[in-house]
Amino acid sequence: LEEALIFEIGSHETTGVDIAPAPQVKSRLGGLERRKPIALPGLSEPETVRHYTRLSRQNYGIDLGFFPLGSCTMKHNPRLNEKMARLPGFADIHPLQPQSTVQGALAVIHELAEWLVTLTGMHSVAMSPKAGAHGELCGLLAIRAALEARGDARSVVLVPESAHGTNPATAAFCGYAVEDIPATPEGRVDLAALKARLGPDVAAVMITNPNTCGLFERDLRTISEAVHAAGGFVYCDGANFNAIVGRVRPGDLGVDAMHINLHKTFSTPHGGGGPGSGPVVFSEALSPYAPLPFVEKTADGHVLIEEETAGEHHAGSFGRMVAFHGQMGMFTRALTYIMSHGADGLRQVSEDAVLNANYILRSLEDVLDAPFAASGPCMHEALFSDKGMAEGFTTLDIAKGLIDEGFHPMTVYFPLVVHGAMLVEPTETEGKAALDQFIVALRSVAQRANAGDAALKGAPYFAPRRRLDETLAARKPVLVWTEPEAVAEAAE
Amino acid sequence: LEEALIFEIGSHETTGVDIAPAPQVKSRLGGLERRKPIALPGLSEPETVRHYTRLSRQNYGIDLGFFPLGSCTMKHNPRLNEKMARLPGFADIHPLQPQSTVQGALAVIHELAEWLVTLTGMHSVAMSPKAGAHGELCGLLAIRAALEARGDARSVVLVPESAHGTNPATAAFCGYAVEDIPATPEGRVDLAALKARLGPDVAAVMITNPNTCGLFERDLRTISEAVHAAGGFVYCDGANFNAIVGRVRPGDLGVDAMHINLHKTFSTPHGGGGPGSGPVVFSEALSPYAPLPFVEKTADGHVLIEEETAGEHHAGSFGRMVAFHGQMGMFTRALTYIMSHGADGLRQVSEDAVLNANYILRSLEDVLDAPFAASGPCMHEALFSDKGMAEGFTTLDIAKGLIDEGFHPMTVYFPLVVHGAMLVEPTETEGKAALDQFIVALRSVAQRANAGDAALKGAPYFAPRRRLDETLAARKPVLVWTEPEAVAEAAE
Amino acid sequence: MRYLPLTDTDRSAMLNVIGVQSIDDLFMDVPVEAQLATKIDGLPDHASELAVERHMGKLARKNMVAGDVPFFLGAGAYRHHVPASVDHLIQRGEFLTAYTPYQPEIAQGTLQVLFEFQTQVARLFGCDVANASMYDGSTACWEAIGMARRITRRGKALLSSGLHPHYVSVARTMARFTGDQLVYTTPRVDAEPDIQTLIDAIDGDTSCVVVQYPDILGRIGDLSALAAKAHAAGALLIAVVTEPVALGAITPPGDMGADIVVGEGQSIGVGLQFGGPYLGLFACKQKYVRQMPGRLCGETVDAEGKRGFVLTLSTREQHIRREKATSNICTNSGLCALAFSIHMTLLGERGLTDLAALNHARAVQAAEALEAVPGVRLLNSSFFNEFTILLDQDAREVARALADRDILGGVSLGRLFPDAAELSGGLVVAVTETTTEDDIAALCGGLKEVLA
Amino acid sequence: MRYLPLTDTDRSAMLNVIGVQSIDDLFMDVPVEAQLATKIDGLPDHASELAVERHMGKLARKNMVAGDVPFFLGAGAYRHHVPASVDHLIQRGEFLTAYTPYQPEIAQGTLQVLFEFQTQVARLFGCDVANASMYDGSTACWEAIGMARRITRRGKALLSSGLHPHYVSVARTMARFTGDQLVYTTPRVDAEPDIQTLIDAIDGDTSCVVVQYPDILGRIGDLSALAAKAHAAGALLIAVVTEPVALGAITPPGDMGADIVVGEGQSIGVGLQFGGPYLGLFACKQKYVRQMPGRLCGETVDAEGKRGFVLTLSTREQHIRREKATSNICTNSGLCALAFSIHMTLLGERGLTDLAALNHARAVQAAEALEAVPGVRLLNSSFFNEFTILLDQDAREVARALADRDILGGVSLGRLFPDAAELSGGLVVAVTETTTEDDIAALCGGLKEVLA
Repeated sequence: LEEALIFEIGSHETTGVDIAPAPQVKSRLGGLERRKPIALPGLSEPETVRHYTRLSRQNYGIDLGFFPLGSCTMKHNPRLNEKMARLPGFADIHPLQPQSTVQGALAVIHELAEWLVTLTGMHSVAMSPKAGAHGELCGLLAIRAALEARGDARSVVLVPESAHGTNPATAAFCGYAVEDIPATPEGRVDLAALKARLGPDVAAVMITNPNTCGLFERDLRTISEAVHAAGGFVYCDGANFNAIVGRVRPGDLGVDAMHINLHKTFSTPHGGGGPGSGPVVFSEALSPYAPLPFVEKTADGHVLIEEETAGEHHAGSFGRMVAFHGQMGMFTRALTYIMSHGADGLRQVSEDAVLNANYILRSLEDVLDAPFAASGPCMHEALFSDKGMAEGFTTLDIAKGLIDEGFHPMTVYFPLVVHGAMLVEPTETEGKAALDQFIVALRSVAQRANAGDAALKGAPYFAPRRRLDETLAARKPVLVWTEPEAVAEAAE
Repeated sequence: LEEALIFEIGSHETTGVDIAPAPQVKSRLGGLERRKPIALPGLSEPETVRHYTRLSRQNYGIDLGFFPLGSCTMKHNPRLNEKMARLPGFADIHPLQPQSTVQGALAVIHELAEWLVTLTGMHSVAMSPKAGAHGELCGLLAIRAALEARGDARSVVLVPESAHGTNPATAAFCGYAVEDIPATPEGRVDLAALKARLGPDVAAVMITNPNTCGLFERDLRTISEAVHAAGGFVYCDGANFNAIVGRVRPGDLGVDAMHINLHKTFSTPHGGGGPGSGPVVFSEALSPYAPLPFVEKTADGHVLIEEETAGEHHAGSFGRMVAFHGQMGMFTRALTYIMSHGADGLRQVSEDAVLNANYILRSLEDVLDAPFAASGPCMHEALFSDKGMAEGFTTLDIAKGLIDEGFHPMTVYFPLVVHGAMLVEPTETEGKAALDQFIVALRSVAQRANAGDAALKGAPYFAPRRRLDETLAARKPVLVWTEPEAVAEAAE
Repeated sequence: MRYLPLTDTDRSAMLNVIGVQSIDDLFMDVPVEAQLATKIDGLPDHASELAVERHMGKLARKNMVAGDVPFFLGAGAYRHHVPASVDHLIQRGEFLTAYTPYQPEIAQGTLQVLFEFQTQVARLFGCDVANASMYDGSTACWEAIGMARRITRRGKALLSSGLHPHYVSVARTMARFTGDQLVYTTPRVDAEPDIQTLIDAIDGDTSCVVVQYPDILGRIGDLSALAAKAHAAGALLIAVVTEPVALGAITPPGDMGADIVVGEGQSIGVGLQFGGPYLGLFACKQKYVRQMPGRLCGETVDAEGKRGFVLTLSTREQHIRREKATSNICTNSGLCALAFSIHMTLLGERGLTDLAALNHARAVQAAEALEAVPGVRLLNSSFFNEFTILLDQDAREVARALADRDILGGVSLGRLFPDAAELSGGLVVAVTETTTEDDIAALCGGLKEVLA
Repeated sequence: MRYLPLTDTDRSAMLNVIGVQSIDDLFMDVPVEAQLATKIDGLPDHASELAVERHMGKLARKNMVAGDVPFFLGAGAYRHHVPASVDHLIQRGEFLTAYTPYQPEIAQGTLQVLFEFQTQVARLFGCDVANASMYDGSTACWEAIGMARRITRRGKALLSSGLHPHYVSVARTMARFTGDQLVYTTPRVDAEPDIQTLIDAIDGDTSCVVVQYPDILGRIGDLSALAAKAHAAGALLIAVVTEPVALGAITPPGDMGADIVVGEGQSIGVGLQFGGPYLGLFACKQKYVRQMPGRLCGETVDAEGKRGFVLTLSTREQHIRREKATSNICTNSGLCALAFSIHMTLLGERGLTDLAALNHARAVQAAEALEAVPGVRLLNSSFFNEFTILLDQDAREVARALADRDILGGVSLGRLFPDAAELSGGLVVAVTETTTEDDIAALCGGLKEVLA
């Protein structure tokens, strides 16, 4: 299972492409011709295919097995989506082509926008944010723009403890002071504490719903009303939209802005860490401040509204967030996915996702502590803690033990409100047989942790690597490969 | 690494496809409506993708590592070939479309045919045979048709010991008596024995060149002349064309017919056992008897010559071998491959293939017996025998030991002329680094076999399965899955 | 050269190890007069990916793509929608770039798929066992005739007039050399298949009766009586299925007594591909398994007792028996079998049933619409997703005239049976789930124009 | 529903285990007034693969495909040939369907690729270190400005007039909220980039100078003097590369003293895709690594001492530091980084050099041909594969008129700088290895017609 680095096996004379010979011309490079080698190794095509095929086999993906990473929504990625995104009519068009030549692409953006607005019961959507956190930023910027437009310089954003970690980072990035709101013992926002804190300095409340404890924020409507009454806005982190799509519309709960992770609810592949896509739906109040560009449908066809074409009725827009129009490749995949499910299928999605999570919660609460098990049904994810494990055993041991059982571990140590948290999100694309296998495996690992089985501390044993030393990596960061001779020389 | 069977995990109510509802019509099935269930299990799409992805990981392919299966020519399969074969203009056309609507497809067949004819120095080519053995059949049928046309009913085909196993089967299938011709101690056809056997009853000689010992048949021209003088034809098994492509033209050696395995020399993927493709090139003498259909280029475009269009000048054709026009998908891949290499690249192919094989031969002859090492350089494959292994150790142990070293074994127990044969064919798409790794591994395994390391008898240890009981499988064949209850009942 | 990893440095080092001066020394066994001193004349040099793509793309665009036009061609090859996941999975390098599973310990992926495939095919055809696939339907059909000869030790095969004429041609080509006697005539213009004619023709010399179901004109007939008569005479019934989707709707041949059922599997998972590679299906009764040609995968256990799969009964095959093999077939259609099996797994019982129902319903709609076109008569009394219409003029011309209007309207019987003038007005029209109502309307409209 | 494995039987059994009557009971925490009793109105139900493909295919065909026409668009996104193996490999399920490598023991594939990617990017840019990618070039550019602010503790950034105007817009959007001061004007009609102007503008408040190389008009200038002046003033030099292929031919910014080099990696491996997903590249000097935003992969060892890779320095990131994070970025462009890295591995030093040489040569050919067209002037004194031509009329109209003739002739400066009337005659023309001589001839011919 060792695979050498390309720098160790490639050579500067080898190439895996054939380039037609360049015609002879007089160089016009302004005297800046490159004078030193770049030191980029090349591999022939057979060696390249083998290198990456072998590397891929050191990875775990949803295609290989259950991947219950809570809050990350690892669901099946249909290959139809990949196929559609690769149609030359979508994959081989330039973002700056004349609009008359990209009417189909603009239609995709518009159709997807319509679905998202309808599914969320909101007023409009900004399609360009590149990921969930980028969408949060988009929402906060719109809120700040709206407040500025009414001359109301507020300075504080309230974030509950159970919010996603990106929320406070985003608020701070937008120049707001961030204040925490505590959670109730049952794992929801403390309504009273929130109401008490509201005031003329509060720009917005950022709420994750369903929250990171896997619970629906029952009081969201009440919260929204209170925030609005206090002159603020409600931002909803939509990362967990998968739990409610087709059954609940955030617009009905008073939300002003919410990002939608297309790579979660709408199944665009995560790809080992991206690309994501985070469109943001807006209430009527925030819509005028949405970023450029966006697509409008007119009698003459679809129009891309950007700097050149925005005109006066979009004067409130807070500007541009990305160079072009957002993650077109993800829009194509998401629209394909949404059409494949339809209104009936999307409702079934949230029902099955919630059913699967509750099945796991109830099947394991006898061996794992479930801190909010008494708070009612969970939504799409089941939360456990490390309470009850033998001395010296931690959530990390459970995770590594699951690897040896052939599963990807759940999300660990998140949310922070629960000690040694384990957040299991099965999604709707797992069948009962897969869940049952996982339950048996996790039960076994949990029992070993509770009983103090020392062997568990050494897990994983059957992975491409044993436990990796993350401290060493951070203390002496080695971020690029260096020739061993160069390393040796440097050491002398 | 256990993966259940679809029959164990699927259900008859589950499906991984959505079919639009059928309009209501009056059935016209003639009263033959199906009345019993078929008992076909279905899986949802996520489960299907996972089942086959997991199964794939129990396979070894050229993408994963060195695959030195002698005579099978496991070389790199470029993905460009796959992409071209999937262009809708090739993948989504029907074999019976009007010829005016498939001019591009006919041009592919014609262009590939031109390349094959030029590369072999022959007169024409029959494209339709579906695989190498099918090509042999095609060649023999043409020979028989040619002999019949001149009223010359010959009854014997001579096959050297070093020929492919399919050769005698093919000749017998065509109604010929098969007679062996012995090999010389240096591993080539015994010219004297062959000449002695020639006579008016000999229809053809089937020669594999380079032969299955990896040696070039030096006397092939002399043989051809003798066979022709005796009124027979020379069939050359072209499975090993990879060794000489671009450097030697079989037409210059007097060959009358030769099949070309597109899945070997021209890199169409083997796919776990097919599909292959075995076009047959013919000398001028045999060309009139080539099978239908074929493509001709005229001033008005490309014409498909088949039953409807053959006319008189193809009256000699021995008929049709397959329902349609052959392996179009493989033609597209092979033409893509051939154009990518060009005349210069194809010559380099055979040079590198032969260089790689000789490098392996000379790097291992000290630990493995190489029976024909003294016969001069090998061509594209290096042959070893089991001589020198410790008591009780066999070629099979070497093969299984190599699996544990991370390599696919070479071809074993073939050719039959060498005891415990091991035939290593590296092909030109392996780099020196890969060869060196293999040499180290095979050296180590060979040394263990020579020293009698008992552990080797148990190999493989690190494969998805330990050694499988092939005798049991043949004695009590279980060829389909049966419900365990049904099995239990049957046992009562 | 992008596919060749050796550098000139490598080559020199390796020649050194071998102990020769140059590459030419390694070709010393080739007679000088047969050695080409330089690359072959008249052929272009290597081309970039981009250049090759351009060339192939240009050729591809010269073809009329089935999916781009109203499309009604069948006659042995059918256009069905193949789920995207099928093509994704068969391109996994571990499947695509593996060889025949000679080393089963590292080929369980391919082997388990073949075992599942064999079971699916056997069940679909109503048979006990199936093999791991053959080249295509036509060669499978011929192999079945040869198998019947070996079993019955008789040499006369009755071929239904409804058998695909190309399958007949293939059998004729082979029979010319094996000495089998084939009894065959071209089909009559009749609403029903020729079952009674075949029953009447069976005699004590008959090795087998070969009947296509549905037949080349789309007609469906009950095979039970034919099977009974064949068995009574000591002959076998071979059924040929060129459209396996039909078996989602109609009774499989095995259930009606067929001894061997062969077919073309292209409809499920494989696609049109201008005729190949396709997928020969081959199933039979348990008692004939040792006479079955082609590769077989069987279940066994490994040294630790775990279930596993291997190629088995290879003593029937040519690489062991050489000239005594049951056939000379060495390759199967492994990757096409994989595609078939994946698609069939996705479909399952429910999907196949729904798919067949949709095919039939659309075909009925098309037949009704076409019957309403002046000058068009429907031949069939029964059909699944394909039927024959009769026109008052040569259907070859009509098909070409429709193609000029960008409609691929069907396969003319004149193309299939060039020597049977009485069939020249026939057009075989296939309709699948990919056919839309607009397509049907376009065909009707086109025919009205052409026939006017 | 093809993506949902649960059967109704499963659902009942699971509700039983949970101990509730129905699915509705699991949604009891949702306020009744927010619960939808039925599926959402006004939306279609689920569709078959075939139906979805038809719909998407119809939309796709409404776009003019770059590869189908003479194509000369660049301005931040370039059309290059991507080898087929790249797309094959990124679709391996183990890469495509993995998450961020939080469990490194079973994510070494992704992690080793990121380590290799970081090294490739750092070398290409002439920097010490690089991160594991960002959203795209424009966001990477803004992140670099923020990083310079953190390092220098100054808030004034000088943006070159040659910086892509969309990158400027993104920075302006963000700066409005962070309070950074951005100094920027639209470019002048000048054959040379604005390096001297920038040198003159640097003062003691300057945090950084941001310069694009080659710039939005295709011009190339030596950055050494600019770097020296910036460093002397305690400011950083940030270079932005939107066409990384250029660095196969010209000196990388890091070698000329740039402290941070960011870029758009789309040219290598990713493709046009109507603007996204793209790939932000980010590299810098070793001494600034702990201020670098985004994910980083680092080398370490496992419990047995074997080399392995992990995400590292995550203490800079938002999920640890929450409001004190270096940026709010959570996702990278992992799959695009993989595509970039594979393509770069295929190219290697030799392939990239050859590719750059071909791009430049074709561009010179095109420039020479265009200069010969009446009414066309070439702005640039230097360029790599993109240059600006000046016309006597509004280039927006010209671009549209060319598109009506199925020629995508370039990006008009009017579209990029709608408020700068003096630029309206400019057309940015990009030429790559995919451009043929016929394409160049077609553009010249089209321009002659349009300008006539």
